[in-house]
Amino acid sequence: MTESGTQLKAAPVNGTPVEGIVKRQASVITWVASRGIFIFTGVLLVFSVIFVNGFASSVNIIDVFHRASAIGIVAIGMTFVVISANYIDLSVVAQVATAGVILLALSPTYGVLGAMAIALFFALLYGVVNGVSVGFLKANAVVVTLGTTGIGAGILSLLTTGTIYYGPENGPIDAFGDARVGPFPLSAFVLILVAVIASIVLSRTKFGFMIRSYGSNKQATRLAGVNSGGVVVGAFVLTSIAAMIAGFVLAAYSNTAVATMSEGFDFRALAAVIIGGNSLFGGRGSILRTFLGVIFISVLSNILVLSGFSFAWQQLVTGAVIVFAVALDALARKAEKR
Amino acid sequence: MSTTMKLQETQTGTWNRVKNAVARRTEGRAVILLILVVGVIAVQQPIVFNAYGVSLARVALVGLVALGLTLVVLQGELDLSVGSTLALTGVVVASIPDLGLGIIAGLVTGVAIGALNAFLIVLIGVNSFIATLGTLFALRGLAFVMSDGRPVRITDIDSALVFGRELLGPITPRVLIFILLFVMLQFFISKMRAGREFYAVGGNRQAAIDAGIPVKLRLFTSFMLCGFVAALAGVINTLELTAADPTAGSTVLLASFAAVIIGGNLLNGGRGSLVGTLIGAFALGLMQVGLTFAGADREVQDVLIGIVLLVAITTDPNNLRALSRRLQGLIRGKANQQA
Amino acid sequence: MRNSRTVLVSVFAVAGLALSGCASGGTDDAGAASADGYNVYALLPQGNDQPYGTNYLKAMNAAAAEMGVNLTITNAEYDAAKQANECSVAIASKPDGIILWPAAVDTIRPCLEAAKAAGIPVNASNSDVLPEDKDLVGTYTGPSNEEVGRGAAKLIGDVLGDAGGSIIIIQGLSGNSTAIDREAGFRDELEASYPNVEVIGQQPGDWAKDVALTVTSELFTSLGEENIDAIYAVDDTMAAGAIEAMENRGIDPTTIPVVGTGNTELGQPNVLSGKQYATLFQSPVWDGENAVKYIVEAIEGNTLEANYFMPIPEVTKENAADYPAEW
Amino acid sequence: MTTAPETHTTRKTVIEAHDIVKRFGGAVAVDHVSIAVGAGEIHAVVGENGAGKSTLMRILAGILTPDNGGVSVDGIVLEPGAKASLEAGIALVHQELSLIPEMTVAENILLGSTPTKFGAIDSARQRKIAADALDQIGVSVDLNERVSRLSVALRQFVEIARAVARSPRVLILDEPTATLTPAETDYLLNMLQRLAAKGLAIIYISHRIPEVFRICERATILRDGKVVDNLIIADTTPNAIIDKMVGRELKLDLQTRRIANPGAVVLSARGIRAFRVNGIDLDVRAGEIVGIGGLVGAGRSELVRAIIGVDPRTAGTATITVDGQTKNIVGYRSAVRAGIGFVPEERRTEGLALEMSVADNITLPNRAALSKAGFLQRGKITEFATRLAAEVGLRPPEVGRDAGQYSGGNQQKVVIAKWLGREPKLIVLDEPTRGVDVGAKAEIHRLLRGLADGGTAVLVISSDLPELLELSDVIHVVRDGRIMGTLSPDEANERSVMALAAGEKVASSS
Repeated sequence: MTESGTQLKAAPVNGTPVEGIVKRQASVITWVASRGIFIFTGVLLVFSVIFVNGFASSVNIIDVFHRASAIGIVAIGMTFVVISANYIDLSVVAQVATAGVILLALSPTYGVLGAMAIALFFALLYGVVNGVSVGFLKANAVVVTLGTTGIGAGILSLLTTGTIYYGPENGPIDAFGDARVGPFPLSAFVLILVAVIASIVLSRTKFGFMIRSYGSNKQATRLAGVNSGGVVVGAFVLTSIAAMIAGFVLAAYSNTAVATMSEGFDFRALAAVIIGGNSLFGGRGSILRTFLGVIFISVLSNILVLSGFSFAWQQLVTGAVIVFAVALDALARKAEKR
Repeated sequence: MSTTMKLQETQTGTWNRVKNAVARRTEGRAVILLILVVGVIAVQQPIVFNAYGVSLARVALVGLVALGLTLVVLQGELDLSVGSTLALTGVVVASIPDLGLGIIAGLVTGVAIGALNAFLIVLIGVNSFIATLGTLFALRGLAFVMSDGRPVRITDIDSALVFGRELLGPITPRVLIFILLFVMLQFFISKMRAGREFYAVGGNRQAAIDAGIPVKLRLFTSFMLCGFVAALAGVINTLELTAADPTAGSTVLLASFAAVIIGGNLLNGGRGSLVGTLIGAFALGLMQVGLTFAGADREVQDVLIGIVLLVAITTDPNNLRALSRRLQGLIRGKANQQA
Repeated sequence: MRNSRTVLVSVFAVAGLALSGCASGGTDDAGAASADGYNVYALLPQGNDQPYGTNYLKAMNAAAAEMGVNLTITNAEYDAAKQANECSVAIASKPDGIILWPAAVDTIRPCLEAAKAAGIPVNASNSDVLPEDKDLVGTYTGPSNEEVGRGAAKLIGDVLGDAGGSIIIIQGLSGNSTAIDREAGFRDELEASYPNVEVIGQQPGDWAKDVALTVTSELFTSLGEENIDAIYAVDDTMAAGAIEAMENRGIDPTTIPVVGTGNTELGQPNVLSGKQYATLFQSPVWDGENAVKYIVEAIEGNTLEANYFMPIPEVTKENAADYPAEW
Repeated sequence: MTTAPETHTTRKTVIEAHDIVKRFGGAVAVDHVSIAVGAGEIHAVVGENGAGKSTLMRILAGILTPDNGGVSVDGIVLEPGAKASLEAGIALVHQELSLIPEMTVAENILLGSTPTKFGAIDSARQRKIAADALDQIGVSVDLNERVSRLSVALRQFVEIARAVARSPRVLILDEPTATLTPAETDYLLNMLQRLAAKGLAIIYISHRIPEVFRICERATILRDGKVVDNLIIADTTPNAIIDKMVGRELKLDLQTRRIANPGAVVLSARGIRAFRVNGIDLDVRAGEIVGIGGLVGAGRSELVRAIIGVDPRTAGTATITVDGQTKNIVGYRSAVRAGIGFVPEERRTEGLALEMSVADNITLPNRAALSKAGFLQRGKITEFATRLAAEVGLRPPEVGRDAGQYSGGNQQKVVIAKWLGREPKLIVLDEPTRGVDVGAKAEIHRLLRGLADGGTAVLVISSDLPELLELSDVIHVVRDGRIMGTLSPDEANERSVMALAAGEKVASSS
């Protein structure tokens, strides 16, 4: 949380250059860093297709998408919180499970739509509680969402007592989970649909624009007459809704739901956002980057499994990739300053 | 006339001095929580106090890591990798046949990890939150790789068992180490120049640089100390359990983080204290022990800690003051509109 | 669906609870013991957060009520350090006996020694202690996880016959002791009795159906569908995942025998329909009941055998009807 | 007046700067300046904002390295770098506070040079040195108090103690009284005289002529980076100094003054009280440019921010009247909605999102107009932004570029363009041309006049006197959070404004 920057006074703007533009020389590293995720994803895909046998098969592509869809939807949602310069929403772990459990536990009584409506209610509750605490009470997002995780996950676990809920064979939910469109699972299309919508919201709508500018400079945004607190609430609500959808997808995929179904989703989703090259200082970033970040880690774990590496190695490699990605980004920012 | 000026802010009289002393502290909320917890326990589970040895042990586990974390937080940084560090060092200790050698290797590992984090953050310039997120994954993975995903038992169990025994009264070596470490760190942070300057680095980094304080060195120091302390916790755990579990420490990060927050340490750095962290750790630790005695579901503990955290962070005096001012402004405005 | 009603009711309680959450602070002295009857601590690594634990607890509480035992139950979430602390809490409150379900068997020695020093009888439940620690516990009740593994190996070895074949293992959560023990037993038995059965791949399914589903499918991809003759899933939930993975790939699950463990509500239908070749019936009810039964025996100082193993019947399509799923 | 027996002629010179030149980019900040100060002398350095005072002091303190010339103490030329200067006994009291909020007074006074014994802090010595320093400046404050709990004034004194604690030969103070009340100022001045009496050479930078006359022996007057004159206070008058600072005798460049025809009152503020604002009434009419003059720290920014609701008020009301309808300004957003535009002082931290494009920055306040059903209209935005960019004369007019890539002048144009898009009824500008090159400055002035002619009400804060005079149809001069005087164009000149701002009664009526 290096907010220390905010404590420094802005340097006095002595002797501003006379010419209109302050030239900024681009170095190789900045070039690579700015396009990093695109290059790396491309390279990884090519590599996998050539060297990992069975990777290109249609069945495997389905598996890759199964790996990508739920976590990807969460990551896309989390992008809004990250771009609003609030680091992370840890509570997605509790949110995904809540949505999944509600869907499978309550659809018999209330019908699928009824259950979804109830899930939506709780998604909004999460979003608003997190958003208000961070946006209006000016509390640190990490701590707030850490707290709501404890509360939410705890209560969920208390209520479900570890029951694994499962839908009827070939019920609507199961059907959705198994459904294919051409060679792809339906969840892949949900992921892409969410990505497209999120991308439109972030880059094309007034609201997305406010999130970006808030993340880029809170004070200037406020002084432009923006309800900055409201913007933060909005960012968290969007994240919560995405987490809810992810919960549905995950539950439908296996036609089961349990309180522990989304363990580790918080940091894994953030990892995708970061590997995508979105700035954790807010402002800069895009949904496409997050999407590619998700594809990257999904393909990575997929080929590690295909090549018989153990879970341990998968974690080790993921961590190494994150460190590499962020180090590159940081070096690039340095080079840019010079 | 100079003395009669309102420059004189320091009131005389013991009461005022006490008031000032209190007002200076940052541990308020931690103390309140501690009092609450102790109160409830006294009513519900007095046994906890007979078993204070147990409580101490519990506090020592989380508290140890929390102390290290505090040093980093004081400078406005964060270390998410403490849990993984704890696990990895445990595995290192257990996989080396010679216990003494293992312990040393473990501690060195911890310091090295701290140095790695600091390198990424200070020299490369990565945000500490992300950098340590990366090491969080990588180190945990490494622990699994080294242990092949299963607990590693210490070869020399009997000397390890000695470690768990009580020295005098409830004082086990762990508690002793915890107390010693606290005293040493407290001395470092409050009495040594380098330690005090942590506050400068966190409170106003530019001013610290201008005053010629070696900021980068201070940052390195804090991360390496944090890594060392986490490693120490890993060693102690392994010795007490006579085996290292690669999944160890999974619950430690968030718990110790909570202790730091409750302890009144400002995440932006510059404000807080080890004493606060200690009190915070005690409050949370006692709460958990009490609930365990009460046989409460572990979920209830999670919920309570969550609520405590949420309340603690949303009731930061500064935030509230700002908010109330905003509201007053609005109300007045409305009033005028009616007028 | 079982429980959906309770959950629905309680789900609406969530909001309320979240608000008035603090209230639950003072008032959760659930296990506070009354004077009469034995006071017993049950130190478990899971509880109402997992299906087996849920039913284990139900049976355990029922038995305790019947025998007038006051239980205090803890849940260490498979965190060895946490359990170690709960153990010292238990010893500090000087109960008549302790039921210990180790979070990680390698790590419980200190707890056992402390209990012995305090003169509190300890029984191991569900997961047995290491041989060298055996003398520190009164007895062990429950399934031998190695045994469970061996049973699964027998089932697979026999169904594959003399021809043998190549198989894959869908493991439990990495580092989880139950998972480790079952797999160990399974591999031992194969080595011992079925040399021509070869394990050609394994991946953790994290006890979760969706993870199992994905990794199974990926194992099929990397190893080749034709090369896999059987699957050992360390529990039925993951077995269900493996089966669905096959269905998704258009493989008839009846052609590749899948063996799971537990005879759970998720597993039994698959066994009945023949999609899952077999499972091993591990009864949380038996487990919970006998944990209480034998700690009482131990407290009363009756001589006990070293182990009281839970019968682990093999459940296949034929006899599945006789074993109603318990969890 | 110091009652020292010596005079500047007999004093032994302690610090001497010789032929100093410092350039920033193209602009020359300090132009062949030489200055010498003797032991026990309090030497004033006066000049308008931007005359080069602060730069010169940063050079003396070794923080900046001059492009030409050098600094010597006792005739020995100093190595470049702050360390050398510090060792030579030069201590600078910064304008902006550089204390650590959560450290104690004692610790702050010795920050960076904390005394240690066997590695541990020698708190006894620390407290002693700190106590001595505070003693020397005659301020008594609890050494264990956290600085964050001290008043602004006390922090200023701790800063001074920090400088004194290094037992300097030369003490440089840059606008030390900017944030002090008259009583505190009075106290500070006495203190400086005591220090000087002990043989310290003190360089005292201030706008406030009365202070200079009260304690200083000599004054070096800077204008546009050059030394205009070096006067002995005893032999001169306030007006003479002000004229020298201003340089132009009562000049009114009529060619730039426009004929204002003020309309109805747009903004009306009554009894505004807030931090550093002690009850101010203010009206701004349509088509009128109201200027607010005063010294740094007089409470000008605080005043306007309180009026339009950026910062909270403790008392008072403000209303905005747009075509007959009067609305209360409750919070800042209501002010913006009512048609107020605000160009803040801190351009880089409050005015612009530097890593967003010019178009984005312009869109921010105009998002509603530029979006349909919540969707931004790309084409419309580019067209809109380009139009405004042309209007304010952004060069080059590439609205796709990051705002951060533009120079200060262009950035400021963008900030103004943001608001022009809303066709504001009232536009408030805080230091509109600070750090802006001459060309852009002129253009911004032209813009504002154009706005006023178009019937917009304009409220300008500026420390740049010529600018204030050139733009304003009426000038309110603020000091200590109060309006000390209101000047109409024909009575306003640099001297009368400076006189009011500096609290020099004599000149106020002329």
